Amino acid sequence: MDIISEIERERMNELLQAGKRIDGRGFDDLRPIKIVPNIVSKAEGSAEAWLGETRVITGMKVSIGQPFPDTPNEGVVVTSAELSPIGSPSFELGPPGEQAIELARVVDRGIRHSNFIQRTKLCIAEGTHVYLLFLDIYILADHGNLIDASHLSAVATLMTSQLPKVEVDEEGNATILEEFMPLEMEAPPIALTFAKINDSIVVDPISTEELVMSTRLSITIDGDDTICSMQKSGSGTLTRQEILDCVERACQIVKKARSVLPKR
Amino acid sequence: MDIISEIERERMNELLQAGKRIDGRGFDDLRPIKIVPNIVSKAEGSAEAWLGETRVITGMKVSIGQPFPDTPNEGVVVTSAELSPIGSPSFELGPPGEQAIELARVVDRGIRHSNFIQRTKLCIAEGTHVYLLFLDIYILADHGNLIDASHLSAVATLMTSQLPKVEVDEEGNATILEEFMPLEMEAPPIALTFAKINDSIVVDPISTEELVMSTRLSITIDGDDTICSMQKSGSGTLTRQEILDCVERACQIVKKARSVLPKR
Amino acid sequence: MDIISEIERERMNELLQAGKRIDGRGFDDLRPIKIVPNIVSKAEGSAEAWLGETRVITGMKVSIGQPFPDTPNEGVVVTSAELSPIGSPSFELGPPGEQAIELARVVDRGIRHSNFIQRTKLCIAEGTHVYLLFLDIYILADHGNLIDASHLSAVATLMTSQLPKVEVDEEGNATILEEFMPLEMEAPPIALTFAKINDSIVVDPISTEELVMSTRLSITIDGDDTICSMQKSGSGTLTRQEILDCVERACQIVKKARSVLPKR
Amino acid sequence: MTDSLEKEKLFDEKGLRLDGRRVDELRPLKLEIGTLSRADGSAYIEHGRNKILAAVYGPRELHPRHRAIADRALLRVTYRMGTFSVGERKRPAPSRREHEISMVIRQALEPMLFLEMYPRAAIDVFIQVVEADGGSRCASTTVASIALANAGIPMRSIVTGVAVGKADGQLVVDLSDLEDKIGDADVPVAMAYGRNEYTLLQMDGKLSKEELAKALEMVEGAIETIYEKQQQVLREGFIQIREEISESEEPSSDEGDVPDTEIDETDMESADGD
Amino acid sequence: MTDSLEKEKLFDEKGLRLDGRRVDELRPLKLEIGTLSRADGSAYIEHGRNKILAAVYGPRELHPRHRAIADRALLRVTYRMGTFSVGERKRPAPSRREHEISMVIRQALEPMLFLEMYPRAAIDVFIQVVEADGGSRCASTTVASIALANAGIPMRSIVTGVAVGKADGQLVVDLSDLEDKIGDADVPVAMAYGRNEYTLLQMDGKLSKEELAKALEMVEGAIETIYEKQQQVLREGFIQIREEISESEEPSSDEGDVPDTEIDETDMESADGD
Amino acid sequence: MTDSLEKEKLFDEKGLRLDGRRVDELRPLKLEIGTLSRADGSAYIEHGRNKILAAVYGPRELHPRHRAIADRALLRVTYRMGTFSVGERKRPAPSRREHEISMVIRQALEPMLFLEMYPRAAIDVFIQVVEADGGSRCASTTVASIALANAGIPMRSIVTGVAVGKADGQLVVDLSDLEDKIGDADVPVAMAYGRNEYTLLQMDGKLSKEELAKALEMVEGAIETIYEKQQQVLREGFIQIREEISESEEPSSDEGDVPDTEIDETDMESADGD
Repeated sequence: MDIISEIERERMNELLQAGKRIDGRGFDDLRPIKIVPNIVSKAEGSAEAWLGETRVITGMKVSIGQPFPDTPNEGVVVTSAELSPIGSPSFELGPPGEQAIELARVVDRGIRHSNFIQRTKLCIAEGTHVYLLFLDIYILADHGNLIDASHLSAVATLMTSQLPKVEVDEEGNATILEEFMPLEMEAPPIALTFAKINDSIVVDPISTEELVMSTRLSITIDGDDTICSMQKSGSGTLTRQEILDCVERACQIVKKARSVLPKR
Repeated sequence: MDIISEIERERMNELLQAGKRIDGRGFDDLRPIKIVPNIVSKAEGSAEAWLGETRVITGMKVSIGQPFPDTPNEGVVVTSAELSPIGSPSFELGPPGEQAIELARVVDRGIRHSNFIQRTKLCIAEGTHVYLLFLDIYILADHGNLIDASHLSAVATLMTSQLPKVEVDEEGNATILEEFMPLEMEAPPIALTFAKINDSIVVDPISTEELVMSTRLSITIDGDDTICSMQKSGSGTLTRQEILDCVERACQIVKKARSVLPKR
Repeated sequence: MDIISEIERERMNELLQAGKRIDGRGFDDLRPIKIVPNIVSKAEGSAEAWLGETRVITGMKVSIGQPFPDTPNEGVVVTSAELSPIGSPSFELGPPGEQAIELARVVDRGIRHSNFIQRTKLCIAEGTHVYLLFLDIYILADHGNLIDASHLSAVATLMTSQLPKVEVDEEGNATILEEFMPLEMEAPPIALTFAKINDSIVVDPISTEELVMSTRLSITIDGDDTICSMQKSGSGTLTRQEILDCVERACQIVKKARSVLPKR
Repeated sequence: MTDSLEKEKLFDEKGLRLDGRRVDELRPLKLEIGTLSRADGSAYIEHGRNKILAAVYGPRELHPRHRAIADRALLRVTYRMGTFSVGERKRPAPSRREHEISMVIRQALEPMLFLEMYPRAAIDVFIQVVEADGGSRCASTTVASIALANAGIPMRSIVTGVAVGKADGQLVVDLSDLEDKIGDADVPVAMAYGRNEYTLLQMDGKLSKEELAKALEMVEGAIETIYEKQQQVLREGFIQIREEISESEEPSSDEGDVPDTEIDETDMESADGD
Repeated sequence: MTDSLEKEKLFDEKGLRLDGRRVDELRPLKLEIGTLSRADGSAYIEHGRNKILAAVYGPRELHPRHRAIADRALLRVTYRMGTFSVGERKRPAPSRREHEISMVIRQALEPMLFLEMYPRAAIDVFIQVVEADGGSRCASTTVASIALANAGIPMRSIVTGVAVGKADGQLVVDLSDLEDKIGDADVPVAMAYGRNEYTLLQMDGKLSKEELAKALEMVEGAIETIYEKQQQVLREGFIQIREEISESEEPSSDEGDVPDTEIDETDMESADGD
Repeated sequence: MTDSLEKEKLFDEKGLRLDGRRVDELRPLKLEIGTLSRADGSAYIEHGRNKILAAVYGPRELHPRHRAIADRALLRVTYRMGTFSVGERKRPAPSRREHEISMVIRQALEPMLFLEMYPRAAIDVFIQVVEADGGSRCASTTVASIALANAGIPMRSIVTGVAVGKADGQLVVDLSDLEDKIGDADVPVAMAYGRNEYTLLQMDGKLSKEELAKALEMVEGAIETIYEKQQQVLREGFIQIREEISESEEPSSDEGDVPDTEIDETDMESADGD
């Protein structure tokens, strides 16, 4: 488990009261973002994302399957996250724990409720054949704010992915062809996570800030600047004003973030 | 774990030797039975059963599936029991333990070997489509004798359940209709559990009695007054005479119990 | 856990330096082999193998299934090993551990890469119906060298097994007939395991030798005297010369071993 | 929030919702405490068709010991859906969704507990959904909070949950199953009402920031209504218990009894917020 | 006991069962002790087509320690069926049926053990079904009991299991697979024969109380026969061990040796019942 | 090594392999140390299309404690393939193959470690395959070995892995995916090169003993080449670290820093073999 000394904690608080952060950033500054797409040639899509020193790889595998009975004309996207000791000494082997489950679900919902990927575009033959996309997120280095970094790498993976074309014959047999096509998509959603430390709220917290924050609020802003997902976590509280302030700030910050994403 | 003091144990023994029980009942008296059917509108059947303060909910979900190869014209009933901390501080989370497995299997066998439900009546199309009934038992309060209370709630669930009608077309595709029909059934079996405490044997033990009993004998009496299932448990022993006495007493007690069950 | 005293260890070393083993065998002597085939009438094949006091039972069950997509005309052989406390106080209940996994995989590979069973002979209808053979190995007594004993019992099981004949009709439905036929096969492979204790290398180690060996080398020799599988294990090392010496010795020892196997 | 279903109408010609409610109207709500006779504290909620039980144990010794925290209690929350609580049978093993909801409910309750009062102890909350309807995580938070009070666990404030959202273009509180399923947005919320603090906030769907501002304003009215019901049932439970005590000369010896007497006025005041 | 199969005839024209037995006749039975060379005690049974091994360890230190019981030993029984012991391959993971049978066998053996002699210890019984036939839980109890004796564990009495039941309208002892499957009732039983105590009793099917009374009378005859075989094999094993000891000047040092010498006459007498 | 595929040609008309290599030529190889910023030591390898990360922690306290060994450290190696590292998505739960490969890699590294220097401690090696190609267990051994060096763990020698085999009737080193799949034999090997000791040796396929002798001779040439690359990257890493230290007046306080300074010249010498 990571810990922080009382002295460091006090120093951080003093800095925050003076409007400064321990790593010199302003309250609304993101760490540098770097995206490296197509790193795994055996995956149908993959991307490495760096958010400062935090580093995440996502890979996507595609298969063909049946849709859920209540959404016969929609494909399925399954997102999971692996927090193995590769990424931090505090991660443990074994089935996904609470943190990995939340991480995957927040990324999944931020993408699902945006206009980014229409799941109806993942339908091959209504009721019988749809694309199943498996987005698997691996944390390579946790220096804080896994949600935003994972979201970035998942979005970049989808943006640079190639689906195999599929033919379904009259008898309902599907053949996966050697041809590929890109996924149809709109402008991607961006996730921005705020950390509340005492009364200060900063975006994109690093590990040291996460150790002292009471509450975290992740907001996903869609390509059309609406909100498409939120998640408060941590054992602190937020006032209505704090929530609305974060949303307002997120709408501003997102503009900068959007400029660094890969173009199709 | 529940425990009992030495003094309480002695008091109970004295009472038993005088033909009395700690809660004032006679050796062959059941606690009051209360059945509340149809408590879960999303289930195809459900019932809450009270046996004294012991309280159990059973719900039934129905699906359509293939029969087992060796019984092509029989539906399938799958019974399971959940002993979560909701029902007692001594229950633990996790996959079903020995007690939950035994409970589900005793209830299952008592129903299976009775004339109550003919599994052939759960066949839709021989060899291909049968009803699968999932009976799931949840213990809400364990004040002793979970077997009989669970059996009551499972039987009451089946008696008040509604199966969706199903149509199978020529190509073997099943359609679940919006129409419902009750299950065909005979008079229900009743489970009666006896506890042997020293040389006394009492029916329907409460928790305090279970703590001191050496042996438990559960007997399921079918609607035609034959025996359709028995289960001895606990680390004590029974003589042949004790077994036959319990059966005899069960045949008497069952008459009273039967009068409180819901009518179709 | 089995342990060995310092005195016993020294005595063994002195003996080895004098070219002798603790149980009187020469370095290249196998313990007596005994095979009892067809011990389980409900299995399609079974055999008990004794290697000295080490005792292993293998049973085979057969079912019909689909081939893997990349090998549409090959049947499937699945090998697993159960190391339960029946066979040794050091075995524990639970899912297969590292030792059981390695044991099953070494036996599996030794058979798979030999000419013994052509998996194409296990094909019933290309792409749709093949035989699935489940070889399950149970250790009844571990007195050392489980690999060779397990290999023997697996090979003997296959040699004495009977496959049910299967008919596939035009619509692709398979019917398992009451007729049986033996498996087609070539001369069986033999596994020989060497243990390195200090600088001595002996074949077919007993438990006491396994406790002090630094390295184990298992070599499977096919019916045509080629090598078809090797596995070094243990936390010691081998030189190139040691490896080639073991292979040379294995090619000699295998001749004796082959004479004790059951004939078809 | 699915893009494949044709949008059904969610309002009638009079502008009322399909179940006859106005946009800011709650579904029927029933609360009860002391429902589960073997737990240290318990409660039951019916909210719409949600039927949810909560049991509380503790503060008590924590097993396994190595998970104990030196300077405070460990709060554990387990949310489980009955296999028959939903349309298709749910598998008995907990799903990833149940794990996540357990976590958000824990974090919704935790800020209002004085965990530092019970170092190395455990407080366990078990939530069993008997029947599920829209907003089950909010209703679970509401019921868990009064089960904690029923167990005599001191709190800064009761926590109250309800959802707000958007359906057919209009903001609505307390979404029904259908409004949740084919609506435009769902915002589950829980608050320590008297303290104006949000302890649970999630959102799925699509809202502008102006809509979100209005939605939060609306939801606080609904929270107030539920909060008052919570207070009332706890007050009544408290009076009832005092009567039971004065009626009986000696406490019952049945091991199944709920130690309701541990709730004293101090706890109830603190439950009013400070 | 299934209602879908047409009732096949289970008796021939002479009134004998399909395998030629009379109604009160046992299937062929073979018992052996000391079968498994690595266990503290072991035994093997062939009863009909049942082929079952039992291994016993202990009394020994119990892991994990927190399960230890202050005033007696913990008896653990594990019943496992080989994957190839039945018609269709059984999955390797233990089924609910195997868990339940483990429990009833444990409770069948437990009353006859002096567990209070070994506080905090464990006695472990592992039962491996190599081939299964009707009545495998009874045969397992029979073989486990002599494996315990072979391990030198003192007992009040040997325990003996066999089934009784009803097939084609007639009461029969020691049901075959087919009689179990399409018969009318199956009553697996285990007894401490000399003490007239039942330690295992289950029943599935349909019997009147009069039939049950008669069935139990019948089964005790079968129990006696098997009990005598158990006694005999233990006696022979005991003699054989004594001979082995006098033959060899010093005990073997192989760690695989069974400590059979721990069975002394006292244990054997107590196994006769008291 | 499968018998169902028609043998494709694995050599072109010039006698070169399909990827243009000679029989004794390695695929492109790239090594890097200190790749993973949160681990005590780490490294990255690209070997053919293999892309593999290794992280090392320790020597550190071992949990659970009861697994600690009184007189030496416990080495634990975990080999995991990414779900997207292969053609068909791999399930996230570790397969039997991954368990076995974890074991053989552990046994390949263990002989070169001074585990007796750290009684009761743990040294943990985590290997993550990002993309898999032929010979991934060998490449994993190669990268894990330099990750151990990067963590400052003293070693008798660096360990180097590569496969040799037979394809289309010819012996070849460093098999590609296709040569592994449809070739005649695959012999994964790892060596402590300077010490002439094999620490990993497996073989699947068909070889005569003469072919095996020749294959081992060939593989040692390939091992030497890779070994020199390993030495080079560690030397360069070492120089780079020294420069970093002299540049900065005080060490960084970021908890993510790799304690590279623990690698001193002694360790590097011991890594040369003795």
